[in-house]
Amino acid sequence: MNGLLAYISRRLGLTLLILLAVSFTVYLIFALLPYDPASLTCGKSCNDPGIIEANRHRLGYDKPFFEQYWIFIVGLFAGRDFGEGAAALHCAAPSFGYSFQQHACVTDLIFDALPVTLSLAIGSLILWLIVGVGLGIVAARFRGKIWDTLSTAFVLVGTSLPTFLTGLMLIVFLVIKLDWSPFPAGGYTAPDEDIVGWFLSMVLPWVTLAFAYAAIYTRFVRSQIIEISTEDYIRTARAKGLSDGIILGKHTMRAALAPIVTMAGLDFAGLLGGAILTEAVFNLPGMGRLSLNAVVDIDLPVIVGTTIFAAAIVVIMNAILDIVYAFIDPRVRV
Amino acid sequence: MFSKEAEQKVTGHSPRELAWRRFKSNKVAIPSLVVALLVILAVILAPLIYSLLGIDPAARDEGALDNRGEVPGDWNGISAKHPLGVVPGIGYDLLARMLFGARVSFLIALASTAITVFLGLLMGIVGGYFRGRVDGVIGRFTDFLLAFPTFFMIIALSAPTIERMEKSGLIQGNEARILYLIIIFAIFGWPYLSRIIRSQVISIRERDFVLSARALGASNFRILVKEVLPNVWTPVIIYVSLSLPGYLSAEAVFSYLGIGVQPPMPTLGTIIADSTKYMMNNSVYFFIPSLALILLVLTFNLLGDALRDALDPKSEN
Amino acid sequence: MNEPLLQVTDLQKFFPVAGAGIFSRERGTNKAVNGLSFTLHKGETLGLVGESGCGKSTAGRTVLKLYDPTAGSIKFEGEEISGYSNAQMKPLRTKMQMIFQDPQSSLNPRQSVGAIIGASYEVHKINPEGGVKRAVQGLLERVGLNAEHYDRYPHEFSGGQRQRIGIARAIALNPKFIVCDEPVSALDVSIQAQVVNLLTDIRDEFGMAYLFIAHDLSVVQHISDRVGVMYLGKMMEIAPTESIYSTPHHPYTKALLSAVPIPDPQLERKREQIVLTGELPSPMKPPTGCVFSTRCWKAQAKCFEVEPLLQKVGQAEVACHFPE
Amino acid sequence: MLKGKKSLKVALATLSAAALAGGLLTGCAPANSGGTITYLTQSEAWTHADPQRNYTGMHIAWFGSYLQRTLTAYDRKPGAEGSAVVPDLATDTGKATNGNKTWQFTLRDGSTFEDGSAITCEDVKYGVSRTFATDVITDGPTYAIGMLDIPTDPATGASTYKGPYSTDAANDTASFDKAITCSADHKTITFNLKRAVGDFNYTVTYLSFSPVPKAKDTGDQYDLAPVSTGPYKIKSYKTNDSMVLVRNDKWNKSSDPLRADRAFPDKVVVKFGQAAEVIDQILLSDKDKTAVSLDSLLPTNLSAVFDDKGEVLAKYKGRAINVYDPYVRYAAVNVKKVNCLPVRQAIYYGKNFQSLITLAGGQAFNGDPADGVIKPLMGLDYAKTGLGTNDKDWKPEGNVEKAKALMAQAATECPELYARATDPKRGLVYDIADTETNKKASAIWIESMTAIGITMKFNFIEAGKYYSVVLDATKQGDLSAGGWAPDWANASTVIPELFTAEGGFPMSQNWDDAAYAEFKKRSDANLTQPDRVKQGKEWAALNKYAMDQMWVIPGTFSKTQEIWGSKIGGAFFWEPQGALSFGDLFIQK
Repeated sequence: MNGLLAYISRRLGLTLLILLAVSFTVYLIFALLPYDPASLTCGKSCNDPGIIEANRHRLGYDKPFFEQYWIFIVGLFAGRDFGEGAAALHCAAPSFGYSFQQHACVTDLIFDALPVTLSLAIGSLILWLIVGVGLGIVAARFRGKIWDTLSTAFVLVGTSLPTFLTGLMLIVFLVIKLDWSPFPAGGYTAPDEDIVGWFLSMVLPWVTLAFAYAAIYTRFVRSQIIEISTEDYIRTARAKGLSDGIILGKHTMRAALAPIVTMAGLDFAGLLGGAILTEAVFNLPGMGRLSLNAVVDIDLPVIVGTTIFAAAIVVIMNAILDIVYAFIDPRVRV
Repeated sequence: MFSKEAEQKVTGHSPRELAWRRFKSNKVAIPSLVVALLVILAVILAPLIYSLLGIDPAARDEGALDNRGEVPGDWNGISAKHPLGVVPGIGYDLLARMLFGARVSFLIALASTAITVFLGLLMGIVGGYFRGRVDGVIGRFTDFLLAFPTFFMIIALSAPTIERMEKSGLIQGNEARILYLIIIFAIFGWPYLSRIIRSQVISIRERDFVLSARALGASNFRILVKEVLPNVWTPVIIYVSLSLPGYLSAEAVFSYLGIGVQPPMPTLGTIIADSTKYMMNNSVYFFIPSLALILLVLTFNLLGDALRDALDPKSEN
Repeated sequence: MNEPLLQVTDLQKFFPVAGAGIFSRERGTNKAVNGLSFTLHKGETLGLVGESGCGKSTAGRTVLKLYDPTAGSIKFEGEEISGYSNAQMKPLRTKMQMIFQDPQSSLNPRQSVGAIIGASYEVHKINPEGGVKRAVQGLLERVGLNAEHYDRYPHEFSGGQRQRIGIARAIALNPKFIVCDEPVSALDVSIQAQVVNLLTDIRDEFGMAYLFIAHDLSVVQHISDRVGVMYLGKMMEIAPTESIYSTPHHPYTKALLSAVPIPDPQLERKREQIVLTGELPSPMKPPTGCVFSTRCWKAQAKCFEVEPLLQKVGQAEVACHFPE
Repeated sequence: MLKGKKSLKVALATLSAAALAGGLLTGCAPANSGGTITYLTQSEAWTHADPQRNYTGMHIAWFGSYLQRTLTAYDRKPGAEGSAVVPDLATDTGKATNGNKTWQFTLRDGSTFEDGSAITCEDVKYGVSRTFATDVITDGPTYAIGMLDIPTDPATGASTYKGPYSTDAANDTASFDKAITCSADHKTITFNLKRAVGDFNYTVTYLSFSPVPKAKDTGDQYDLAPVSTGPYKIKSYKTNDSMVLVRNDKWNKSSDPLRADRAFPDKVVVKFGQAAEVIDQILLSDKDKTAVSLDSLLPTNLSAVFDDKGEVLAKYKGRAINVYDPYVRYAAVNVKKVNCLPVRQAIYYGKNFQSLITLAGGQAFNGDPADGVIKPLMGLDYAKTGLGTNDKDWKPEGNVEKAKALMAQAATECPELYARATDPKRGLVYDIADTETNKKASAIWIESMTAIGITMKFNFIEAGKYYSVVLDATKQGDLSAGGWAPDWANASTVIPELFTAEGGFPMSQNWDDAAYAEFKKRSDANLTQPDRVKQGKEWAALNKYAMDQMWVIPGTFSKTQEIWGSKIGGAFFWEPQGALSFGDLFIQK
């Protein structure tokens, strides 16, 4: 158990280090851009030097780069005040900054957008896992048969179709042209407002996103199963006369589970940073739209905040997966 | 004494020949190879095709449009003069535009793949072979790169980076935009390949034939080139055949979002982005470029799968 | 006997056991070889026996300098090579070679047989009489293969044939010393004898010295002049072959011998079987005192505290406080 | 694409196809009440919701209909009648004294904010004061600054009053208090102007003259949650998502005759960030029968709705229109950079108008070739300039020979600019909003400019940011696409706005041009010209003057197309705002 604890603490230490490196790099990259962050804070045609300088001071852009970064990091843990005295704007921890363009703490913007992206990511994750793993198993079991061919066809169309085309065609041909589906042509309904409306508004985005991912998973699961079935212990099990079904369920799938879970975990984490195309096509106000619009408006605090947030989720998910495997498989710890 | 060795059948085929045999026996392999080669040939020989068919990607045939910029009839003006019809609104020949666009798209995809493979191989081999501190640094660096939300970073960095490139005075306009896409695709692409190569190299490194070469007094360089490298070509070839269509559709996606090459130069992506506006009232124009992209990606994906099956005997058991 | 070809003294090879990541520190050392000494004479075959994981393969690779020794001395033809760099080792490589356990893994699947064996000449820029191809074909014939196999690839051969290719590669430069690292343990029993015979023939023909590593005492019996028994990185007993089989002095040697099947069923039934209890201790944390003490049925207090050194007992050298 | 708002009380009806829905309007019974109207738009949010920051006609029409009341307003009627000014918060359309330099308005009884508190003169005055805080209240019209009798700093030309947020001790609040005065009963507001403005009651139709309760003002953030004075109030407003309006229960119907019997729907929803194709398809297929598009139809979808002549097809009768909007579109030339008349003329003659208009859907939809920046609908102020169809050298497909000759002339007259314009590595930069149609248009521009030896490069700017870039003199390219509509039916809101250094839309940056001094003198003089006919003639002459200098490359007198769902009733084109009459829309039973 000691070894495990040591491993976990080492893994967490490493995670923190990568997080620090990523956040620093993001901060640096956007500090190096040829934009004056302060002059971007006051509306679209702002050119009053007074307000620019005031905002520069409030956002701390007048401080040396390293100090700005340090203040940002401290703000993540302790919250942050922008400006002084009564005019100060306060963002509670974890503070990712303040957007003057949107008049809001970046953290609040992220927490507004996150439920939408979570809805999208969880739903499509379930969908693509069911379809992808299912088809993968079918394709592997019936190799060379018609089922394999059909699932291969599905996989290839799925991987060949850009998401924006899938989404657009679903909306235009299914929702609008056929006019028989109960799904809206876009937009998000909060589940606490109208759970049925939420479900209906999410179905097409789920399908769109899951289509692309399910294809990748079908392919992956199929090759995993085929590879594992050539391992000696599976052959032994077969030699012992165990039925194919039992071998698949008890041995093959168990061995294939770890890589599939890893892949799903990382894909899921990646999605929480925003599925830009799907969110754009279906008009979902999630993380992807938040960050994309921030880029369009050059809303630097939001760009920096969402990028670091998205990277953090990926890094943390990586660490979680590693630690979970360390529990399951002691060899990982060495 | 009687031994099994006496029974050993004499075949006499190199692994390459065996792979080619397996490849040929795959039903879709040859057709997809043929289509892929034809496409590549068409892209390379585009100027020849223009003159053969009498089409020109820069010429606009406004006679093919009505006075509101639309193509009369249901078939987007497909005729002997315009084999795939015309681009509505502006009157370009669609086939010529698509060939020209495919040239640019392929340039981006091929160059990105080449740089990705170069970096991925180099980093993967160096990390996997020398291990230790070098491997640690490369490994942490890939972790670090993979943590970034790639898609978003490509969008966020495009405008300022291209601006910088143009200000440097070395490269302008679409050349700068193409270079940006190539570089940024490669930067975020190599860590994936490098990981595959590294794990491959680590397992090869532990194989006795490497030890044997060392026992023979072979230098590290010789071992890398003669013993290690030939054994990582399989994942590399598979990666290339899959990343090429990946980058082709990535180009389309970023063009759809307005990042990338600007008119009058077309790419497959910009043509598709334009054609989505005609989804309803000129579906022929909408479907042709999209289908072309899907077919292209499909072909290379099939080819990649066939190569994988052929090169990796295990998957064929 | 004649002058020593290889003299190994107090050889140590430790592997750091590290975790992943930049925060990792070396959290332990695998003491694979921990104070090993032996001498090998020209033309002599020393069998090296022990359970798997006792460090015998590591020892073999370390004396060839495929691993850098942690400590100790390796003298080859009187030359101290333990501190040599790869470049310094290169000329010596023509004199020392290795045959591997797994003929599948020891041949590069992407190279033809000709390229695999011919590499020896290429690396050392040696141009044999009649050219490389002729020489390689000669070697193929010498190891019982066909000259026409020159252009074939490893996957086209059976395990035994592949091991013959490995042998051809090892003897290409006519070395004085070959480490045979369990060369037959991966082969079918029917083929094992053929390969051992081939190795014996070649040794006799070219006058090579072998360090013949095996986990099975029965294999080394026929080919070895002397046999050394290793346990947890240390030599337990080293003695001429007949002596070790007839009068083993170390309890561990006895235990190993008792596991060797005897062809006579009657004898087999009567013989006392020594079954070692307990797990093989981790080489990361070897027991104090005598390393075998934790599994020795004769162990006394002293064994747990003082490490026994190799001492002469009859014809043998034995590391035991209470040799038989 | 366009800044500036417009009103035309003249002659519009003759050219406009807008009278179509008029019949539905007059007898609108409360029976049409109820339901939800859904507006769809590509924008991620309103440009502004703060009344003092709204400037474009569509926004004024929308917010003015539902949320904000002004002292006076345009009558909500189809055709020319819609351009008449009627009282709104005020009891009449204002009393002018002191030779049109003093204007007085009296507030109606019973008008309240959404919290039920009465609207006072001080609230209107406070609202106007916010206009002066140009550091916070950006993007809005600044007529109050230009017209109110408040001193300006002779050095900078800026007003000495800096708005209500300024903490500067020198802030000239006293002058502002003198410029706008309130009566003791808080009912009557008096504006003291620095020069005579005969149509000041048109000026106050702007939302920038609407009341803001000082206690509720949150400065910059007021843009997110403005207080309503109209029949609806904001229930929720979220960028990238939606705005929801519900009925304002404190709204006093009797105090608001303009909106009294027209507040039909129970709920108004705006859905932001819809893909343009999706919006069009929803409306074309009538998927959402109670939806209205806030954006124009994509050119690619026009043929589904209109025939070749621009008439609505039977299928869409009554739910789509194709009309002249108040805008003139052009390419503003940055005269500072392109300081050579022959080059500007060469661009004008070389431009392939025919292909550009075809690309945009054809003349029936995109409009007619323009000969200046004043539309013929302006009547008094319009006269032919001799450009476009009246120019014998002008050809719709471009006159390459003429343009080449002009370029040859430029080679000797201004070799430096000529060298840059013809250098394939440098060339001229054209700023334009980043849309698919504009991208295609750029190819046509490049093609026609290449034919006359000019290298043209395009700077595609994200549509939402377009004007903030090109109005920044340091960022503007050599040419910039622009469009302008008169703020009311007087070219005093066109010529000086576009072509003088003080103007609100000075994209031509032409004040270093040799011809500028005389132009400026005549323009300034004409602003105070009391004779409207003489004034109109002079504006027309100045229009021609500017065109002779080619300070803009004329484009089109443009048209617009709107579409709405089949269950929407009451729709007509509200000419002065160039938008649908949002406040009159109802759900048909």
